[in-house]
Amino acid sequence: MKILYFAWLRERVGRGEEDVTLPSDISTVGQLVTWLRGRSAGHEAAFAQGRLVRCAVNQDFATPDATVTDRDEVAFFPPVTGG
Amino acid sequence: MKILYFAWLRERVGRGEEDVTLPSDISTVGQLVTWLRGRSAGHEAAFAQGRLVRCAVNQDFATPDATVTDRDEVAFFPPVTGG
Amino acid sequence: MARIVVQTEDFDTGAELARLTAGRLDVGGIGSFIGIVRDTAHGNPITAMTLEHYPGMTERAMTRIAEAAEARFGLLGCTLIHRVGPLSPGENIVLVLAAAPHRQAALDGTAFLIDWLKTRAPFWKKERFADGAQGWVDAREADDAAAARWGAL
Amino acid sequence: MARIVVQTEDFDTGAELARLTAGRLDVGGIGSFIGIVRDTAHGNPITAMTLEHYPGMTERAMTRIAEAAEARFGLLGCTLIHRVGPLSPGENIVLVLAAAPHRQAALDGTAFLIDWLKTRAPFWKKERFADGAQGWVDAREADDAAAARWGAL
Repeated sequence: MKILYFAWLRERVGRGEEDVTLPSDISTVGQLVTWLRGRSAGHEAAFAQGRLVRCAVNQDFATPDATVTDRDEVAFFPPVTGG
Repeated sequence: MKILYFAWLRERVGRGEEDVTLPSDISTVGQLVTWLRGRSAGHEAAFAQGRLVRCAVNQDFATPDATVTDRDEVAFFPPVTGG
Repeated sequence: MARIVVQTEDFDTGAELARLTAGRLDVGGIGSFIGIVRDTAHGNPITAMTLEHYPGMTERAMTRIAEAAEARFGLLGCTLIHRVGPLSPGENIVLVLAAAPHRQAALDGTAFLIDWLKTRAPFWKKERFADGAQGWVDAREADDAAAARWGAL
Repeated sequence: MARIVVQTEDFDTGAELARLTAGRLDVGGIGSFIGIVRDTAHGNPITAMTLEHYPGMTERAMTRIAEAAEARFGLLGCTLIHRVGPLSPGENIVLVLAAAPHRQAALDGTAFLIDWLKTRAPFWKKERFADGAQGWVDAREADDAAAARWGAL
């Protein structure tokens, strides 16, 4: 699975992109976040303010209950501030 | 007094501007209109649709009860359609 | 400091934008409206339009509208350019620009300016149709209603 | 037929207006919004801004917003250009153009486009302050409220 991070999530994780192999017991965005938080102190810091983390699955906004598979592109980022 | 006409009022009166000497018993826009209507068939045609005639005294919108004097510039025109 | 212009020639929107923001860094948003001559009116083909106005009162009314918009929405500047004389379909009629620190004031200022311009500035349009007929454009009640939602000018 | 562009270089509003109306005579009004980098944020001087985005999703989100606006307001066309990368105060950030037969649709379409662009398109702004500090711009609840008044996208 391809994971992308943007803005301050990217800075806290320390990278903009990583490829992970999804454990078989993970099937939702919420479960994925819990699992990612354990990967490093940076990941933990990135996801600590859960209220400010947004997710997209295959480039569409997704909620914590959205399903994910190993073939998905999943991105995490703060609320958008363009325009 | 300088009287100006615009758009179809101008076309019906047959001129865009005229100088008139105000009779002493005329002191409001409404009285002026009644008096102007008697000046020609064109004037009568111009003011016949009273609901569609707007007035400005010295370049500010004015209502029929507004006072006028011989020194004023008074304009009559249809509802505006710019923009 | 509103820029108010009545002219027969076309305007250059890019140049007007540059002029509005020249030398200042406090503008966060510019709202704009451009009115253009369409080639039909109520389904009838139009070949030309002529705009008549009341010189003197026009600039006076436009200045009053601009000052009201600047005060009400805290605009940093605005531009109102209205063309007069003969125009063809596809040609620009009017340009409204409203500069503000933030977007909502810029957008609201733009709507306010064009709504009042359409109902309080002494311009009149005459259309020439493809069959040779000519007619003065009727004022639309919808325009009065649009302006009225801003209260009195 | 929306024109959607994400680019580092500046845009030419005059050229974009010409492009939007090229070859057509059914446009009666164009609404526009231009967003510009201000030199302060919450009273603190800013020396630079950097815009990051999510390539792919950005264009996808912008296309969806544009299609929603065209359908809802009967737009004849619209243009969304958003810059990314480093920007200085006074530089353009975003251009929204909405063309319609009449003014209200053009103005409403413009507001709809910028409101949703600000809340649904994956761009993030980082500001550098005069004292050297840097920080990501916080999303504003007012922006969510502005978009929400249009209902769901």
